[in-house]
Amino acid sequence: MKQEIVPIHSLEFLSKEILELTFISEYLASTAKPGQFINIRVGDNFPLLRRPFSIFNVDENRVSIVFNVIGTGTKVLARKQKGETIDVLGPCGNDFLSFVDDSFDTAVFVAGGIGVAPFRFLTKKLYNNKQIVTFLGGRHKEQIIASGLQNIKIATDDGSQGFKGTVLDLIKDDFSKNMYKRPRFFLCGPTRMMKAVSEFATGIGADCCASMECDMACGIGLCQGCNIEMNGGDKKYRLVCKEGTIFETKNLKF
Amino acid sequence: MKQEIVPIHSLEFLSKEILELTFISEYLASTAKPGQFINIRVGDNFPLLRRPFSIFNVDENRVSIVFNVIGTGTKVLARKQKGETIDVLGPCGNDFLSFVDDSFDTAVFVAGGIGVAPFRFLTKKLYNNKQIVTFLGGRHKEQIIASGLQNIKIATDDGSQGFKGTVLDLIKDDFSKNMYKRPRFFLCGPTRMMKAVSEFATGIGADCCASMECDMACGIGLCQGCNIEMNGGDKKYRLVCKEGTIFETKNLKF
Amino acid sequence: MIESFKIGDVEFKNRILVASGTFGYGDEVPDLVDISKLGGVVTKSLSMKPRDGNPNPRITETASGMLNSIGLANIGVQKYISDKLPVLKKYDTKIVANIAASSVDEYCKVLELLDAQQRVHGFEINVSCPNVKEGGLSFGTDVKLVSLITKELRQRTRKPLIIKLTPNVTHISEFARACEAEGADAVSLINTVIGMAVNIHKRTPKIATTTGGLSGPAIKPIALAKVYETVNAVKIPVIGIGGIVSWEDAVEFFIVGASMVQIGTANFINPATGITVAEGVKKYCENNGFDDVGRLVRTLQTNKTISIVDSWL
Amino acid sequence: MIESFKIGDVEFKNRILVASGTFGYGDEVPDLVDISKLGGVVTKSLSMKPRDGNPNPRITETASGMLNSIGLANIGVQKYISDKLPVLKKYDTKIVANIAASSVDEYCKVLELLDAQQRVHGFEINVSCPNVKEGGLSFGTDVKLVSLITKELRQRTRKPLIIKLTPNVTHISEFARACEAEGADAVSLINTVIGMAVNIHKRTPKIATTTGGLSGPAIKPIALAKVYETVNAVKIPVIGIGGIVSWEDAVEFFIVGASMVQIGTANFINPATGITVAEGVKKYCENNGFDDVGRLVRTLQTNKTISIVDSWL
Ligand SMILES: Cc1cc2nc3c(=O)[nH]c(=O)nc-3n(C[C@H](O)[C@H](O)[C@H](O)COP(=O)(O)OP(=O)(O)OC[C@H]3O[C@@H](n4cnc5c(N)ncnc54)[C@H](O)[C@@H]3O)c2cc1C
Ligand SMILES: Cc1cc2nc3c(=O)[nH]c(=O)nc-3n(C[C@H](O)[C@H](O)[C@H](O)COP(=O)(O)OP(=O)(O)OC[C@H]3O[C@@H](n4cnc5c(N)ncnc54)[C@H](O)[C@@H]3O)c2cc1C
Ligand SMILES: Cc1cc2nc3c(=O)[nH]c(=O)nc-3n(C[C@H](O)[C@H](O)[C@H](O)COP(=O)(O)O)c2cc1C
Ligand SMILES: Cc1cc2nc3c(=O)[nH]c(=O)nc-3n(C[C@H](O)[C@H](O)[C@H](O)COP(=O)(O)O)c2cc1C
Ligand code: FES
Ligand code: FES
Repeated sequence: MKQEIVPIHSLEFLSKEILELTFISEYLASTAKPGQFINIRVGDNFPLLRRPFSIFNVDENRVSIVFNVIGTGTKVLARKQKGETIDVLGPCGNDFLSFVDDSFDTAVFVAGGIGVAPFRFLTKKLYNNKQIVTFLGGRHKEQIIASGLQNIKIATDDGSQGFKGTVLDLIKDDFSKNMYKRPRFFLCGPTRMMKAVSEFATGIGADCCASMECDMACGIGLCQGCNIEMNGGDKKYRLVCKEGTIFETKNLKF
Repeated sequence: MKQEIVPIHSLEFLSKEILELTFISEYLASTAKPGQFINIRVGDNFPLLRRPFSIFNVDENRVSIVFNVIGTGTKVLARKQKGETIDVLGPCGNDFLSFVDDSFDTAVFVAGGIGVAPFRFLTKKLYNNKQIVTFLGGRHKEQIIASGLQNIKIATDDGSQGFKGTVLDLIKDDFSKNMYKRPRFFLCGPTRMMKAVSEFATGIGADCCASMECDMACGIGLCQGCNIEMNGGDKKYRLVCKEGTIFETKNLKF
Repeated sequence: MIESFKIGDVEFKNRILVASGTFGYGDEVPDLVDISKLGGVVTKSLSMKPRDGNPNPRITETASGMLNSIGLANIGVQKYISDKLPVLKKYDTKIVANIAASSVDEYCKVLELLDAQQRVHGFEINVSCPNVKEGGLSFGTDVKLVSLITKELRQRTRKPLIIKLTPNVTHISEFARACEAEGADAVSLINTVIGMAVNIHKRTPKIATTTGGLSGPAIKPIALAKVYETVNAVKIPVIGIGGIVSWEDAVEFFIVGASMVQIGTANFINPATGITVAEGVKKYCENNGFDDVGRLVRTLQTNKTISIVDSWL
Repeated sequence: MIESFKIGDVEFKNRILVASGTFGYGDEVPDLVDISKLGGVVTKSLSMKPRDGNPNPRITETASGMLNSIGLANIGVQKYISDKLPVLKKYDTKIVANIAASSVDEYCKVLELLDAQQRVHGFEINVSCPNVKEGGLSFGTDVKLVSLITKELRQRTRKPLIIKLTPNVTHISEFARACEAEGADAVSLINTVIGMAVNIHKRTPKIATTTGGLSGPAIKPIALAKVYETVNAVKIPVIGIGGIVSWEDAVEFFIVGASMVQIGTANFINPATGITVAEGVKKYCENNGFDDVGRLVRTLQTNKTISIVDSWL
């Protein structure tokens, strides 16, 4: 883990709502693993705290994140220019590949909205012998970022792209039609969506892990601010930033 | 006085240190007078308070200020881009022309550093029948902005442009060589410089007014934060933002 | 949509006031703000005699806040009555006269003079003033003195009497209870928080009086917590003040339990903040099915499973 | 350039510590920070038994600050001794164990266990904990209890004993005096300021415990004023805490009179803040002709012409 001031390589709209910010970091490009996040100081003074972002892509010495502008931090980020620098700290958290063992054949990726972020990188790095099926959900089509993914199935609330309905509806529909060999679910997105999909996965006897979101002050285990309640086990809480962000959903008290 | 969100027309370096920010405002262009200032909200959240800037130039519907990057507010300003907007409130304060009466023949402008700001606009608007002589002081040549001024005499601390020494030394030297008819002094710059020049002016029996600087919270008379001590008179203090910024220096308890 | 609110017999057209010391006497910014759209204007603190106030520098900016020590510079109550009140006649808003004094007697005298003025609709008492008798200790940190002041003033006016509390005490609710017991119509809080800043080049305080009062967004969390403590202790209305710059901030105060709010420091940045706050609060209520802003007051849902004993920071 | 400072018999290599609860137990970030460059590490508050801490959400950002209510989640003193202390052996810095408890007895027991450990160089006592006997009222707001705790603990250790004071009281200097009288070696201040924030969409508090502790740049002016009040009241060293993110901030505290400083919230943004602060302070002293950081302490020049009675805000 390192704190670095890195130059911005580009800032581009992937859709009307979603931006990709690419910066140059040999270090992160060579160490980051799918599912990990970096913690960005978006401004000098404002906002005060760093903002965590999943690693979206790694290409040579370039690393990128995707985000939509929702609040103070992303507003500042969206105004960055090529050539400016940003202060990044990472890679943080555990990663999908070290987290799961080999006991599955189909990787079922389920992303809600900007929760798509880790799956492109994960698709690239996943063991070659695995099948992938990717379910993307969003409110409308401007929230769907499909590049670099495999075997994509899309659901939007308003039907502007793909299936009209929730991503869970789409998954149910799809699983009623298709057979996937030894599926394992990988979730990232709003907690409520992950809870629902996790119940479905458990229902069909599939393993299910999720990258959990949570307000973070430090992202590196110093503040104890990012606790998540466990479902039994030795500890009542675990730290999302350090002991996660990826957990088996069965261990979580959603 | 109005509060407006105005588009930025340009942001340019006038020297290595000094920037000119030009924005478009019909209202300010038609109402602002030399010596007045505008109060700029440089960022949405940070810094909290507006920053006051003298009006540097007015050209058709364009108004500009000059500044050097010294702290939090000017750092944010320096990163603005053409096409962005800023929130300006003004015009504030009194102005040189309404302040002085006609009882002088030579206007002696004395500027220290960025204190040059009001003199370009004042030069443009000063009664035609007046002589102007302009003394500019700065630490070095990158602090000297001479455009639009008349009969310019320059002093720099390091001698990188003009006379080597303080602007007061230059004035003394110059006044020992030249005769100015009924001079009246107009000062803008660091308080210490203004105090010294004001003493010189009083010494030669000339009227002397100065645009005073002071930390301001509101710039419009609401906070009472910008008091300046008077030298006798009915009130102990006056408000720089509203009852100034221009005062006869003889009325001030420097 | 009902926006109005009554304290005693006085009906304020909405629940948004501008705070003392941050809006002059109400006549400073007629071209920037239509003050008839405000629930009311609280005046700069008025004392018996005019006060010059403190030396410069009186203000300095801090992280998301500012320090001030104006020293209650004001024109004095007599000049206020003769010069300012007549000008305010043309505005359709309520005038709350804020009073500062250095003795209980002075509070009473200033209030009596103002109580005779029809154009003064109510009073806010600034108890964060140094008590000359006690060598300058603030009235506002002594619950007995706050009681006494409330009692004395209550006997002298039937107009709304609001006591403005200082946050610089251990338990602000004690003070609110004392005010309620002595018949205050409402309490307002918070006044500024004692703070300080240093110029490291000169090694001097950044304001002449060394310490001053902190205000602005930095103190909003403190103000909300003090309002929360107070609304759980008294039945009289609580007026929330501290760091409000947007309608969202005001909504936070209403949810916690403030019946009205005041806008202070934000007026220095946008003098019309009070108006945009009033509009925003109204729209929020509309969007959330409240037909009276009053219904929003004290709608906070807390996590009941957490006991005080457990709530270690 | 002398950077070191002694409390009791313990010499800290410089005057910069990292604050309790903001740096874990010291072993969390070895690859990001060379903690041997810090004057010392104050541990997360340790209690007798392990504590799970409060439910989520525990933190939220505010204007230039943050609120937290971690609930003193910690591994308990025994596990600290068995698992953490051995790891810390390899670092050349001082370890100050911060202790939290819900009874005077628990404070004593935790201290006794730690006092026996050579690797623990001193103690900081967090008195901002709820006193179970008194229904959860904080020890830190009752000067008799703070006296009692100091007295009891003083009898049990010869190592530096630092009492960490809460700012949520009317006169913090009273508490500092009580600590001094009972033999504390130093006081540290401030702990967090009580604050609150509201989610206006859900109409719930933004942290689970409703109120929490405010920290960060927003509170720096408050902390400086409390330090100023305290250094004028006691002779023992005062350790300044609150909103320090840069060396300039630390210099402000030294000028006001703090003998050491602690970095809290800033560690979350830049875990190496303590090191850059130490370097910056050193350079400032060099540039300003101080050959010992100690010479900078309490160099504040105030405006002597302003009396307290005159200093109305
Ligand atoms: C491990 C981790 C990985 C993350 N990865 C990404 C990522 O790859 N891309 C990305 O864009 N974000 C990601 N986030 C979220 C991100 O860190 C920021 O929280 C988010 O971008 C908003 O920051 P902000 O400063 O713009 O908004 P803030 O000003 O901090 O928040 C704005 C307000 O909106 C609310 N809010 C926050 N999110 C939402 C929402 N979705 N809908 C409605 N209201 C909301 C908050 O309660 C807050 O009050 C991640 C978070 C974590 C913990
Ligand atoms: C009426 C009026 C007119 C003004 N006109 C102009 C103008 O035309 N152009 C212009 O650039 N500025 C002008 N100023 C000053 C301007 O408002 C800002 O204060 C200044 O630009 C610095 O703002 P900042 O936010 O960048 O610095 P801040 O972050 O507010 O201040 C930086 C720090 O530097 C210190 N500081 C401030 N000035 C100096 C200095 N000169 N040298 C060393 N330290 C300093 C301050 O004490 C402060 O602590 C004017 C001020 C007033 C009151
Ligand atoms: C410059 C300034 C002057 C003030 N003057 C007074 C005053 O005269 N009387 C008073 O009761 N409060 C005074 N206050 C306190 C405000 O009314 C208000 O209580 C405080 O600033 C907190 O609110 P805010 O954060 O919205 O500013 C003053 C505040 C400021 C910033
Ligand atoms: C997340 C967090 C956890 C904290 N935990 C403790 C603690 O366990 N014990 C303690 O004495 N202080 C604790 N504090 C208080 C800090 O040590 C410090 O006193 C306070 O945050 C003010 O300093 P700052 O503004 O630099 O953060 C904590 C602060 C934060 C922000
Ligand atoms: S965010 Fe600080 S411990 Fe996880
Ligand atoms: S700056 Fe507020 S009154 Fe002058």
